[in-house]
Amino acid sequence: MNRVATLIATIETEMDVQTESPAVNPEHLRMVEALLFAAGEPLDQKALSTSLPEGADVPALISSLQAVYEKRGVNLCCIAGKYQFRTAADLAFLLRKEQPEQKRLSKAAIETLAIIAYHQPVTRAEIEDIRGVVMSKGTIDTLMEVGWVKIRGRKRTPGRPVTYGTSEAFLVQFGLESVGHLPGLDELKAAGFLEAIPPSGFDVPNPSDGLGPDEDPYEGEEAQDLATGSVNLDEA
Amino acid sequence: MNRVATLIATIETEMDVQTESPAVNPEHLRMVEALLFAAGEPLDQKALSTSLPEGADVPALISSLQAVYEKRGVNLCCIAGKYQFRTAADLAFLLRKEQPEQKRLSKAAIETLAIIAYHQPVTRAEIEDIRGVVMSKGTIDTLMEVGWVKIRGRKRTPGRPVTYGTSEAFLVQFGLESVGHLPGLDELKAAGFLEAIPPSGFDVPNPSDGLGPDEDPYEGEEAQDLATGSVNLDEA
Amino acid sequence: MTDTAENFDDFESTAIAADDDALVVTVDGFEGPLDLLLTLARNQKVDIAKISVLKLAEQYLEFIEAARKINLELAADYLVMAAWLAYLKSRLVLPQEKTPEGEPSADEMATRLRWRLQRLDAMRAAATRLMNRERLDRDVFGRGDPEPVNVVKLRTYKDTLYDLLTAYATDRARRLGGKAYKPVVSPVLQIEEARERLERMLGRIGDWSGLSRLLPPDWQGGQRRRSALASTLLACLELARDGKVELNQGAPFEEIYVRDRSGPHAPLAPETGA
Repeated sequence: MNRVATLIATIETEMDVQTESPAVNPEHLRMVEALLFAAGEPLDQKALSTSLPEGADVPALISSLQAVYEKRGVNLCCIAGKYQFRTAADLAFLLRKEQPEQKRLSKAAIETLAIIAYHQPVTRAEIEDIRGVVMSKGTIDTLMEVGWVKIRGRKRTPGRPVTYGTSEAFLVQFGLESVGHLPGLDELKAAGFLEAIPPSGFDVPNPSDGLGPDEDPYEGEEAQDLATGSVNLDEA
Repeated sequence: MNRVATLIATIETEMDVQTESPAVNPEHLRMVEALLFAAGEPLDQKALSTSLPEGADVPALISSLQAVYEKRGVNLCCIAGKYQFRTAADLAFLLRKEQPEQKRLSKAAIETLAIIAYHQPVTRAEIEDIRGVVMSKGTIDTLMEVGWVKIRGRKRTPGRPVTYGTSEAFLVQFGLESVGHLPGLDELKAAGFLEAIPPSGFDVPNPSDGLGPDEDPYEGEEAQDLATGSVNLDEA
Repeated sequence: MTDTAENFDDFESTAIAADDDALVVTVDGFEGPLDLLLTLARNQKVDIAKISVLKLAEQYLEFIEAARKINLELAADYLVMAAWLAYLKSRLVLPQEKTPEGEPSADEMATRLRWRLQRLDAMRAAATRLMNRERLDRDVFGRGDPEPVNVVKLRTYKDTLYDLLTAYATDRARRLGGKAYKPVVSPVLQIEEARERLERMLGRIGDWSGLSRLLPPDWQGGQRRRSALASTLLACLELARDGKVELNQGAPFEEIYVRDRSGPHAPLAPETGA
């Protein structure tokens, strides 16, 4: 009687949840479930509470629903601060599909993407410093075209270079709650690999500190990209 | 402790299912759940069993899953022998969003409406005679759909054509107490809608929503049209 | 260095392959000098943090030398790195050398190089981990058949009583008052037609025939007659100019008489006041 055992385990889990979070309205729970199931895209708490009756405890409903679905074939995931039902990761073998060809990235692009993700906000020069090579113009273009990388702002250093960061689509694609949840982030931080480049003077030669031969200054017509890219100058 | 009560109820349901159908493999249950969730269209038992491991008891899995989702915000529905998760019918209102939209009547429609208002009860032929153009079928349909025009009765003339008049919704929209409050010739002149000397043949009748002298109330086979057209027989 | 290939498992091409003595050199597969250094470092099979920078520098310089021998074109940054490593090497092998003021020691420079290699290595590992995550629409899936929100349009109309009255009074008045001008197309007997007809009649027109009797029989009455009369008169005037007919009128608005001059008979004075 596997089933009963599972059920009892479920109850125990539920009871735990019960003691942690306040009792939730079961009708509200159904509604959140329906809303999240129906929507193709991740929904944030605000979107949920707009559709729910006044006074519904959205955070409690979500954590309750997450607990209900925790062991199921479908899980309620937190993606980019929003919530979405997704098939359980361990069932990937059952559902796996080949990625469409256009999203196959070059080695350089993958490496650049990782550096942007972990080091953001990061300038082109900093990416080149880490990779030890001048970047071809196409690399970041490809990442921006796929929609995973965006221009965040400009660094308050001479030349005011633009800074890159990852987009929400990146978080959605890789199933991340936020960039703070990148795998191995803490280890990299502890090892000091994410810190700003130490003062130069005794540094290994950089591929290019200034403007690369294939690099144009950022200006004018791209101003709109900046505006849409949730710029955070403070971090620069 | 609503939650616990719900849970106990769930267990009881589950136990019932348990006794009815053979024990199902909980891993298989997760797989069916994930497959049905991710599928872009309803899946039949054959499609499911192709994806599932050898020997999975698909009918039992489905009925077990249906029982699990029976009271939930999402149900496992069977449509034409295929299975699909759908939002629970009673939560359909969550997926409805009302969007206000402001429109204006077409020139032909408002002119027709005005003629119906002033000349009611009026037949289609009479409207065409006053406007001097043949009316397109859609014009009166639109006005009836909006709910401002209704069929009042039939004229006691050969062919017994239907007569049109205005509804209560019309009065509400245009802020009129009754159709008798529509401004007369002198008032139209005073308000500047008409020149001091209107063209010959310009008559402004005294509209009334009472039954005309040569008009019969609308009845009989058209009762169904009446029902849809928000027509008010009491007034006819 | 026979197992170099496995160090490139993430790379598309094997950039360096070597047996114990000879290096086979190509820079095609390397993403810059740091990448080359990292590959060489991995070949030392020790923790990068503890790697011998001196040995690494020697391997790098050897590689560059070999590349030059086969006239391989090397990007400038490979050469800059080579120069820097040669300098570092020279300082590393002269341990007694005093570090000039404000300049890092050779050990510090070596440490810094190790750190950069470690960092690149770590970022590559992170990239691999990132790409191996369960990715949406490849490994994990959202709802395959989402149920879209039904947008119900709540239609309201902006039309006001003003619009209604305008439609009734103004538009209707305009329709009644200002009937559109429709030109009346009158029947017209062309002058050429009238002249041709008269020319055919020449020789058969009697002495001093009334013009009204010469009109085409099917152009009698109303508009048609007026047009036929005018055209025939004009045709007669043309014929008179050509000397083919003579015209006579007793008084204004009286009948006009036409006399054929093409015939043999001598002209006679017309009776006036017919």
